[in-house]
Amino acid sequence: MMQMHPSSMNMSATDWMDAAHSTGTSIMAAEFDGGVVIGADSRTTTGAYIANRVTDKLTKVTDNIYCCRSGSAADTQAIADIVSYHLNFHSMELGTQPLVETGAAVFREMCYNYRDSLMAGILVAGWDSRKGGQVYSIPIGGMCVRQAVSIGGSGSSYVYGYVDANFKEGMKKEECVDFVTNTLSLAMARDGSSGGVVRLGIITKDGVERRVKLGTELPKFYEG
Amino acid sequence: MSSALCPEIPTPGFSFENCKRNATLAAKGFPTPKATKTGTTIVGIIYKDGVILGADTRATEDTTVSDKNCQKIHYLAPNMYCCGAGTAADTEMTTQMISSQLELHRLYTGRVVPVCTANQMLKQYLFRYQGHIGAALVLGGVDSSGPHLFSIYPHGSTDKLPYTTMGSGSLAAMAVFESRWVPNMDEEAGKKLVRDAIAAGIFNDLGSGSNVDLCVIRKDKVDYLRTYDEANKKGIRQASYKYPKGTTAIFPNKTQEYKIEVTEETVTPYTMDTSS
Amino acid sequence: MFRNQYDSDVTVWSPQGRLHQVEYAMEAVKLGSATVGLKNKTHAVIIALKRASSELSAHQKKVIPIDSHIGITISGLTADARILSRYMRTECLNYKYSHDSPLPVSRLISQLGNKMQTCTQRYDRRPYGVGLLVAGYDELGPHIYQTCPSANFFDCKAMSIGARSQSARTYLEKKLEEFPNCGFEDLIKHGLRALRDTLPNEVDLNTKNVSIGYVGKDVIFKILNENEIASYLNMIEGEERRGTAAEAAPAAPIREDAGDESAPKEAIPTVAMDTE
Amino acid sequence: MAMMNDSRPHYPDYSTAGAVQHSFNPYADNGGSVVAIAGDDFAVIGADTRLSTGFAIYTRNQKKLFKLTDKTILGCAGCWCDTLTLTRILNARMQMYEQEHNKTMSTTACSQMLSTMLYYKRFFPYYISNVLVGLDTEGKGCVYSYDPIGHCERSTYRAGGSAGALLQPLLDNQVGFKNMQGDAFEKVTKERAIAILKDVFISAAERDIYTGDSIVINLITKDGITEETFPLRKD
Amino acid sequence: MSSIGTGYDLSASQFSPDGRVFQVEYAMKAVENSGTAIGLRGKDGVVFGVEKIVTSKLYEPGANKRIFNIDKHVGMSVAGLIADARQLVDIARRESANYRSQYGVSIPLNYLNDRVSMYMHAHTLYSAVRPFGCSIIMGSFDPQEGPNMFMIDPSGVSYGFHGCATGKAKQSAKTEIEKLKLSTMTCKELVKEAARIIYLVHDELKDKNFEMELSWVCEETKGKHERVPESLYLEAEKSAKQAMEAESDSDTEDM
Amino acid sequence: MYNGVDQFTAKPFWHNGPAPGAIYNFPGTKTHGTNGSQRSQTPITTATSIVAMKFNGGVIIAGDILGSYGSLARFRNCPRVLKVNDNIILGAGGDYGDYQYVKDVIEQKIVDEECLDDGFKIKPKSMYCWLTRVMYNRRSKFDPFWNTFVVGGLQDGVPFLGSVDKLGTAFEDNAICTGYGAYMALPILRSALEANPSPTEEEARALIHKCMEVLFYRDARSFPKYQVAVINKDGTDIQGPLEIQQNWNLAHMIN
Repeated sequence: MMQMHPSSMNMSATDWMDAAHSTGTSIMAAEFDGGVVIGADSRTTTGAYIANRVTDKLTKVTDNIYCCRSGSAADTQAIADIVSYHLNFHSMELGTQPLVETGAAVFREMCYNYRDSLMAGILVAGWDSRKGGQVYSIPIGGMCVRQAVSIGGSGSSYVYGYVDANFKEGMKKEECVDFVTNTLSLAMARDGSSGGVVRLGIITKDGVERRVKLGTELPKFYEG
Repeated sequence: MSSALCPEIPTPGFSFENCKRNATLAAKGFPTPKATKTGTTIVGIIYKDGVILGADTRATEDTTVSDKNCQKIHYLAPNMYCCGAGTAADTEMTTQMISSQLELHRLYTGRVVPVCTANQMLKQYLFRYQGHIGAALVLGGVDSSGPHLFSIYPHGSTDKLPYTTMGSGSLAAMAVFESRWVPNMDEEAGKKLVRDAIAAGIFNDLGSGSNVDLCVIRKDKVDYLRTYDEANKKGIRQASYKYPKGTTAIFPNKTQEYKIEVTEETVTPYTMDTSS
Repeated sequence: MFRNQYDSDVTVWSPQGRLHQVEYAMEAVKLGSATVGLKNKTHAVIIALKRASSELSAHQKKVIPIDSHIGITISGLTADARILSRYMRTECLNYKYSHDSPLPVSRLISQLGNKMQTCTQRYDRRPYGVGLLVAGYDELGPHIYQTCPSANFFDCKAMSIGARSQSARTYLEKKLEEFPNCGFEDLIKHGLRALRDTLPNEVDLNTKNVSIGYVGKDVIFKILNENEIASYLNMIEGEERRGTAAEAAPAAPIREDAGDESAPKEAIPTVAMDTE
Repeated sequence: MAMMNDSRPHYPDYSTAGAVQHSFNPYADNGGSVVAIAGDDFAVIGADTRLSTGFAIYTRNQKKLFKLTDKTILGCAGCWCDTLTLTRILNARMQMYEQEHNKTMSTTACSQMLSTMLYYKRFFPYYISNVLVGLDTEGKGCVYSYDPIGHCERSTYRAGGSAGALLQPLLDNQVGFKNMQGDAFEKVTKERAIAILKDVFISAAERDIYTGDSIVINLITKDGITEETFPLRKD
Repeated sequence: MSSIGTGYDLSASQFSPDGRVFQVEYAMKAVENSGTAIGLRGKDGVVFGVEKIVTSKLYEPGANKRIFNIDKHVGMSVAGLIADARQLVDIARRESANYRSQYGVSIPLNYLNDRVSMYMHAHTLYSAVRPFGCSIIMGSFDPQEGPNMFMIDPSGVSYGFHGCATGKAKQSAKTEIEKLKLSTMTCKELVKEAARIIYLVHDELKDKNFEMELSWVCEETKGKHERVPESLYLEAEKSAKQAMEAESDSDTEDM
Repeated sequence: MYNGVDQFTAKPFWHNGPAPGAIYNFPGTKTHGTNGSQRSQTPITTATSIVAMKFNGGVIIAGDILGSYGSLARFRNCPRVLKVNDNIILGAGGDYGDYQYVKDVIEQKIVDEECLDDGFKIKPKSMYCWLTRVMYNRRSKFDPFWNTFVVGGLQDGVPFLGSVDKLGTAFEDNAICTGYGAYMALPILRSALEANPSPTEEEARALIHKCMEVLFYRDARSFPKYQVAVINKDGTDIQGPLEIQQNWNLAHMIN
């Protein structure tokens, strides 16, 4: 946007002027008994400036597949658009909902083939009748692996321990929602690039239920 | 088939033929020419009946003001306008091109183009050039599904928001929105808020300046309020700068008289025969 | 004129617990011409008697400006005074440079005291043979400080040091109550009278042998010029000297004023011991 | 393996940015313009009051003229921290001179001292464009302008600072009467000088983003210094 | 002092044949020429009292104080050459500032006492310098550690004290102090006692004018060393004067 | 043997100057082989904006209590508004370690002054000037204190507000904000002061609170708890941590 003078660059507070628009992020997806819960914070930053404090990083791909985006906003939006187009086209060809596995494969294909020019870490989650709730993680580099629970984005490094300690397979829905909310709250509290509200999606055989937990409604943890 | 007399008709899209040469020159310390930037404050809000866009009118070249009253709110379609910040040429060309594509789209589909279509076209276009097209845009418009406001970044990411700001003065303007924006504002309050946001950019950001332009887009009517507010008046000149006659030195001159003879001739028009 | 074996060095205590070298340095002060300092509620004035070493020489400089709010007069070794005044000037400049405000007078004096003290405790130094009267003005009002070669200093209501200054001190003590509430003009007059009392009968104050410096509220330190001095001298001209004529005893030899109090004259002066 | 390590791109999103490396630049450009015009018996100097950095305004109300004596004024634009330091040292040096010589420094002496002080920092210069104005010992107005490392030049008019290049030609024309002939060569009066000064600042504020808010104008005559302020645009 | 004047008493770096360093003893004499200073350590703090003799009417009241703050929590009263004493004050302040910058907490008094005594002692070792002509009393109060007080002589020797006196009338002051039950008394009481002792030991025949200085560092001041409040000062002064009168009355009666 | 020093040949002709083919290590260029003290070349644990303004009869300074380690919100109890003395309050942004160091120096400066007990208390302008000198000196050594300080206080009863950055750039104004505050809070304060040049303390507090809220929404290194220092004729007061009231209803409007 701007032209900077070298002299004025020693103010670190001007980093928003030329930093890339990215979603330094905390994202998460977890399988439970009957579906998956996905969640993300809502902060988009350029440098330390919060360009959007209520972003929706949970992007719908098909009716039963969602993705959680982290990395460059432009790259992940473009990928999601392309994959979404691709899968919807595919489902029309098939005449049925595409499998979550298929969705993940298409994402992986994109991310792997263009891994040198894309900066995207994506969690693909959804429900299909064959395998139920599923979570696939596609980090930078373009690998793809199914996980029962997966976290991503810059905030995730702070909560791996919490996830390992608290995740149980086969949780009930609300239990899983609380688990995701807690994890994200912890990540957001520690990561400057994550914050705002927690956006949640619960995908089951009945479709998707979206929820928002406002900044003021988030669980409080120790803040010393 | 080109020759010096008849240059090749350029192929569509950008010409990249001098990229390598320019990179070499830059590496040798020959600076690339500076483009005119609109170090800018542009904003948009959604109000009760539609969208209000706002922009300042300063364009800068480095630290010099190159245009004191430029237009930063660009026409896209009858129901859509777009504010541009960044490299002036990029914002102008991008919006012009998208504008014509939107018009084609309208003619093709025969209905008012939805705002999200423009958003999608813009983001795909910008994404293709990976940020090299330095256009940061605030897109606003009203379609059958109501008012919509998008902010579009040079790399091609977009946000859909009820109020947004862009450009070097975006933080100052956002501070105004964050402290005063509420849902469902009426038009007067909305205009005042947008004006104040732009004014915050004008007065607190040196890249922004001069006047406030507004554009109010409603379902059926658009008001493009050029120079809605003259935030700064130019100072009044204190002295006279008339030069007395003879100040400018000239070479010795000689006057040559020509005698002109005037002859008058009347021409009578005759009618063309169109019968055949 | 060795008085005893304990006076050869500044590092030697006498069995009585005295430092003879320091006491001798105190004597040097009394060789200098007299100077008077006094203050009212708003101003501090210093007045000095200047000597000329010969008919051909100019009168010595007795009043030295230190900073806009401080000036000093000296009695004793002028060269030593120069070192001290340069130190004081530097301290004031440094403080002003780093704190953007004048150095409080008391702080300057105690720094000076500590500097002077080191010279009274080391084999390779000698005490500064000069006494200063410091006139200063700061937030706490006007100040008159006296400093001694012993590195001791006193915050005074009024003071006089130098040759035959006892007479001036007698005058000052007598009039002490009047000073705080008298006007600036009267203050100078009192000072001149006190100074005049130190003179032998045949000598009188004139514009050549008097220096007046003052500082006060909103007044930077200023040394009066001869015309201004003349007008003050005129005001006290013709008055009787030394309060009553009876006291005007014939001027004694130079040592007359050495004995400060009525103490009997001994081989050792009594003033110098300043352990209080 | 080593190759892989070397060519691995940096993923800011996944790295916990412990500390970002900032290069330290001891200078800042805080903008500002100074214009000075001298006449036979006066000197006038004006400086805008905007103190800025990058695209942000620190304050709209920063006086950049420094009175050195009753006959000499220094105007500074550029790196403000250097300006603050230089003028403080200058003031101390003036006081030392006054105490050592028992007189106030003349404008010419000031100009020479400033030059020396600037050159003293030849290899870590004060990044300031200085314009010194005053009355010389004959009471004639004079203007001294400096480059950051102490080159000094006496003239009768000068524009310095961020809009210096913009304004100097205007002064050449209006005060220096360059490339003109005929009756235009009237000596510039005090009133005309102040009017021109205001007008050039009005123009500068239009085109230079670092110049604006207001100007402080000091006029030096044998009777002393008068000060006036004049508003400029604030964007 | 049989060796006085035999030439063995001219340097601090010199012993006399009978094993004494006379220069140090002479420096102590300087202390004895000075106004009396006392320090009283009660159960909740330390009180300082100083008799400051005023030699001229021309001096401002309150000038040349002889009680100093060394740090927030340390006070010092001095007897002897005031110029020498100020140098020590400077040293002590530097010590406590250094301590804080290095260790982040206020300097413990015993440590400060060690450092200052060492400094004073160093001046008794060389012929190039002379011993300090002053004695100093330092006191502090710490909520955990309680009150603490030390006195250092020109020789650099220091002891902790419950009550101590130095200067002109140190003997009679000591006698008075010894009558007090210091460890059970509060600082409020001690302030009055200090005032009484200062007035008592003051010799009006020799020194006409004097000022009394009183300061304390105690629980009441929250461990801060400061001059006693005006009201308390006046009260103490009044009762001291009354005590003096009562005593002189009883003296006459006795006669 | 050959330690690079040859004592049998003459010193180079260009003695004390640059050796032929070599150049001086001018300030500003990377010096080789020195202790490599690059410590202050980057801030490590950082604090974000300070927001401050004058009001009718005083000054208010606010800053949140987060110490960020890069983007990690690492320390959530880092107070950085400070009472210097009864005349002065101070706020600091930037490197927290540097701030603590400078704070210690300032506090010792105040203790030194209290010890003098001479009736003078450093005033805000002097403090501000002193800080400017300190910061400039460090920047000239290429070892800056990576901070921006905001000094507030009453200068003889008149409100004073000034700021110094890591270069020693110093200025005064009616409203000063550092870091992101300069871009987001300052526009709010400037327009408020334009409408009402002399707000009351209550109005100022409300404005500052609003600014902290906006900054919390938009600065990724901010924190919803902050401290406020206020100085007025009654003295100085440090409050907090205060909680920011947040409004996230906007989140429901995105679809």
